[in-house]
Amino acid sequence: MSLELGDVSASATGARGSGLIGLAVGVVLLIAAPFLFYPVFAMEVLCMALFACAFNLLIGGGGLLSFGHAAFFGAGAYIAAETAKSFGFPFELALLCGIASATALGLLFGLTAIRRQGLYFAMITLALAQAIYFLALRLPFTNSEDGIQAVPRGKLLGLVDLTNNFAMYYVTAAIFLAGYLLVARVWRSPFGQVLRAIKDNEPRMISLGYPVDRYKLMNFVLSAALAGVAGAVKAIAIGLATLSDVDFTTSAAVVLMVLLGGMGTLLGPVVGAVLIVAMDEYLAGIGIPVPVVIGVIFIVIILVFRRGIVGEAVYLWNRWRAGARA
Amino acid sequence: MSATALFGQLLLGLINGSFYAMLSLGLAIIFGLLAIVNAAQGAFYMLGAFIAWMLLHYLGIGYWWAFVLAPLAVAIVGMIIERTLIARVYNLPHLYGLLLTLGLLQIIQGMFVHWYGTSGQPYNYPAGLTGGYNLGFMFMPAYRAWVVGASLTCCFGTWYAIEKTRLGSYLRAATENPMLVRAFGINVPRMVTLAFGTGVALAGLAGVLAAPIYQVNPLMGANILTTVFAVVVIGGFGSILGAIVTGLSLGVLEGLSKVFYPEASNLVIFLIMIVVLMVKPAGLFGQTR
Amino acid sequence: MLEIAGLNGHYGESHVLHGLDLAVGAGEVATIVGRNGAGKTTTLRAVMGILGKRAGSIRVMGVETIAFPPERVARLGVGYVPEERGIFASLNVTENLFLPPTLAEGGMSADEIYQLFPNLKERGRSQGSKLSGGEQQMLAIARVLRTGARFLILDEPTEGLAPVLVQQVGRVLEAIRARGLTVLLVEQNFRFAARISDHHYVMESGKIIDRIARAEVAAKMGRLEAYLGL
Amino acid sequence: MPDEVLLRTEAVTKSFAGFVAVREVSLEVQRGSIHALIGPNGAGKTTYFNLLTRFLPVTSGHIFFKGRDITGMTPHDVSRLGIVRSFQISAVFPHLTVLENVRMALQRFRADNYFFWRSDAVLRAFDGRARALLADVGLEDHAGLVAGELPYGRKRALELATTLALEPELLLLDEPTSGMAGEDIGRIVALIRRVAANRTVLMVEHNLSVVADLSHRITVMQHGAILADGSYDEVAKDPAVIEAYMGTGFD
Repeated sequence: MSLELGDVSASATGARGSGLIGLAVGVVLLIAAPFLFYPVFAMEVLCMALFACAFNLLIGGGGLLSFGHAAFFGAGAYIAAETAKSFGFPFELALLCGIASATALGLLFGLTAIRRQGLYFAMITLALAQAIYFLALRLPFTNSEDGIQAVPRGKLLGLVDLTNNFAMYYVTAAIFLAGYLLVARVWRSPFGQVLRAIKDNEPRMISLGYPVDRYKLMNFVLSAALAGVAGAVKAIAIGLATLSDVDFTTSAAVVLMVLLGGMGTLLGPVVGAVLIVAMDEYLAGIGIPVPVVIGVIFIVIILVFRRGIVGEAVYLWNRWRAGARA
Repeated sequence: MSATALFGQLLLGLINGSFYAMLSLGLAIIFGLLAIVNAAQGAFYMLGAFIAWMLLHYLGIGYWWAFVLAPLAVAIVGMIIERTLIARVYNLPHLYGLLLTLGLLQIIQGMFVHWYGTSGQPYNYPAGLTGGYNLGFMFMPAYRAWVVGASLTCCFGTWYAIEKTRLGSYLRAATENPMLVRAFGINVPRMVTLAFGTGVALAGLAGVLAAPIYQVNPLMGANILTTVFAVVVIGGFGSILGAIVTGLSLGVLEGLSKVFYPEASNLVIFLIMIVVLMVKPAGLFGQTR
Repeated sequence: MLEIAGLNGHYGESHVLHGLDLAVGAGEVATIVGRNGAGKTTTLRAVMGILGKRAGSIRVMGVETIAFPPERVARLGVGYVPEERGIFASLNVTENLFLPPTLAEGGMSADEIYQLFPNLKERGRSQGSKLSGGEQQMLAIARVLRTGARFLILDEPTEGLAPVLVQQVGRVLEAIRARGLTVLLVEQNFRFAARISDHHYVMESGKIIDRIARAEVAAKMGRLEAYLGL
Repeated sequence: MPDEVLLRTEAVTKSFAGFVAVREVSLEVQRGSIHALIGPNGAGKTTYFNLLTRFLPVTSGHIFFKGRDITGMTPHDVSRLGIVRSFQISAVFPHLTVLENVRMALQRFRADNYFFWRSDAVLRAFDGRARALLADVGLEDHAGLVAGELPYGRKRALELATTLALEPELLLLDEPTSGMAGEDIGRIVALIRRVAANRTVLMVEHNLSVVADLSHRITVMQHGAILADGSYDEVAKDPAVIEAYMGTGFD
């Protein structure tokens, strides 16, 4: 039985015309952001937002809750940082190495966990991610508590100097946008249709002759790869890969971002990531314990606000429109 | 390698294993009745240790009183949380229960980190258990002997209570078919609250036992939780005895690996989990469904 | 003992009970008969309070129970033998037998139970999952006789039983009736029900469509066969 | 019609922890027939269905489809061979539209279902066929509705349309009229008769008038085993069957 967490249909079948206008507004915002905020902060937000989109792809598309997504984010970060710093790989190649390792790890996790569902799936992914955490603590190249610092940004295609914060920002923004549009496309692909149907009624999909485990595995690997992209870009843009990238706290944070923004909505994870990263920054400044606030938000969302911000907005909008029509 | 080191690690493995057993036993009881995986189980373990420390530090109440009072306090906190928060998600998909308890974990842990930082608070061995015995092949610290004895007694006592007593038969019946048990006139919702209290009290008790060995650290719960989840996946939620046996033997295996290949000791349980999932996806004692 | 008026009930998505009316007097044995899917089991579940969506009026011993949780219905003195018997597989026979708490004075003592069901004593330590269908049924009935319930609800006690065992269930029901308990029975086995029931309620599509008293059964056999037979 | 056996089971048995749910059931279903499986509650009919579609593994015995042993196949392979079942409870995709529900079955024949980068616009190729199937079951006016909002009877019709989209050679219907009343039943009976015209149907059904109306052959099960087998008239006269339905008295 698949779990009905969130509901992707609201956005996936939403009007495509208004989507285009929204996209245009989004692109303008992306272009303007580094002039409004500190570019490094904006990059961090975008990387977390992309990570949240990756997680959302998994839960919104297949209904599988992973508690160990930081493993993929962290794998992307560590491998990209290591190849860029120690091997001197150029930006593109380091990025690819990071993504490839996250994808391979996703395949390993997926093959292990996909046969169990629901609560077990969550526990297994959490336990596997903890194993990766221990590896990051122990492997020689990860430098234990210090992590990999001062990762060089290099040049994009040997031309654009990424040490310039604005250049790095716009590369990050372009990658984020591509990832975001990829999720949108996946949900509106034949593959996405199959995933939605599996989430809706898995036994029926089996009886229709679909090998559902293969679809779920593919979606899981896809999500892991995208999380790897986010981690790899983050490591190079911020210049740092540390234990906190593979930590359980990061896995929990991404769950919260998606929950807060609205599971299964396209824009939700982005909204959630912006709010959580900003809150993190703000609260740390005034000495309020962040985990406590995060925990409280978790509980409030689950008890009274399960659609999340964007999910709620879509719901209200649809109801208002239905009311206007009647 | 010396035999002393081997037996020392085996003993520590047995102690850790009995903590795993107590925590996963609590998880199994809670899961049976509530169909919820309690991610806050680690936080209740930490809470048990901290209440013991606070009793001593602020009120001067010693170990032996704490041994009784701390689990009780943990149970009360747990039951209040079950009634006020967890009871609201019974009609939602089970994952919401996991997410809710994850939020609880963050709150409880976050508060203690905020107040006490991440370095541990020392908690002395209780008077009377400070020395040790020379067994010839190894030195047996008295407190560790007590911990092994107390936690094994507690595990098997719980097993006995569930499998052999009338109250235990209520619990097993309600795990199988709660509606029918209610139709016999038994107040199952109240049982659910008590079961949650018992389940977290087991974690709290393990926390008290652990306090003098590992110090009292706000992060101790999160660290043990992932291992306990792996133990639960390996054993499966099928049987009470299975949870105890799996917990103990994995603790011992982990201890052994510390002797033979210390670099991998943190990983060994996770590797076993992967192998078990490949061979027997439902877990060693789980029912295939 | 039981008065149901205008009862509506849903099972999952489908609306199963459509304004059902039914009354059982104290000391009576009443049977609901009808084809598969008519809503018989759902009616019993509604009375016990284990059917989620229900509306209308159910009065048990004069108390309105439509909004009661199952444990409060049971404590009025109602004993329930569910379909498929509901023997707990992880409990042994003795544990199953002594699981339901005593509801009132006047239940059978353990000795009386073992006299009526000698098998249960022999098999006391066997797990519930290891019992045969007949043994499970005996245990399910014995279990509620112990509690002192004055009103028993039995869902297809003869389902899947060999003829010898059907006879045994029949004798047990006669003993129950002799003790003056009220019984509401659901049965597919009409000839069985005809032997012990004071009234037959014929159910179809979630409603009671006919009520036939014991004295009328012979005369109305043709009608009954049309309701129930092939 | 040639007497060809489409489905044959040989002494199929299923036991759960000591309880035998299906006992040595040997059955033949002729190509082109409507074959009904009836019997009291707990007779093992639904379990038997689950064995045929491999939702449950058999304990012993063999299942042959078109002469081929399918006992060890996976559920989705069995489905691909042409044995498709409907469910007792309504098995629709509640959050998909009615049209998308049917398309889900048609889409199965595409090779590019894993191509996550393609637009779902390619699926519009199936819309025509899907609408035709919906028209067959009287749902053509509801194509754009979300399936979860359909009333119960129409959900069953949608489920049937989805099942038919797979062009099954053997259609397994599990209580197609359960939970329905009055005119809904009449509608579904007419529908089954229409779609069964060039197919083989094996159905579990409780409503005996539906069975009498539709079936060419009837198998009666009780206690997990076959009690009788034959035409409606033969079966209805069988004393063992009458006893199974009316029961035995006691003295």
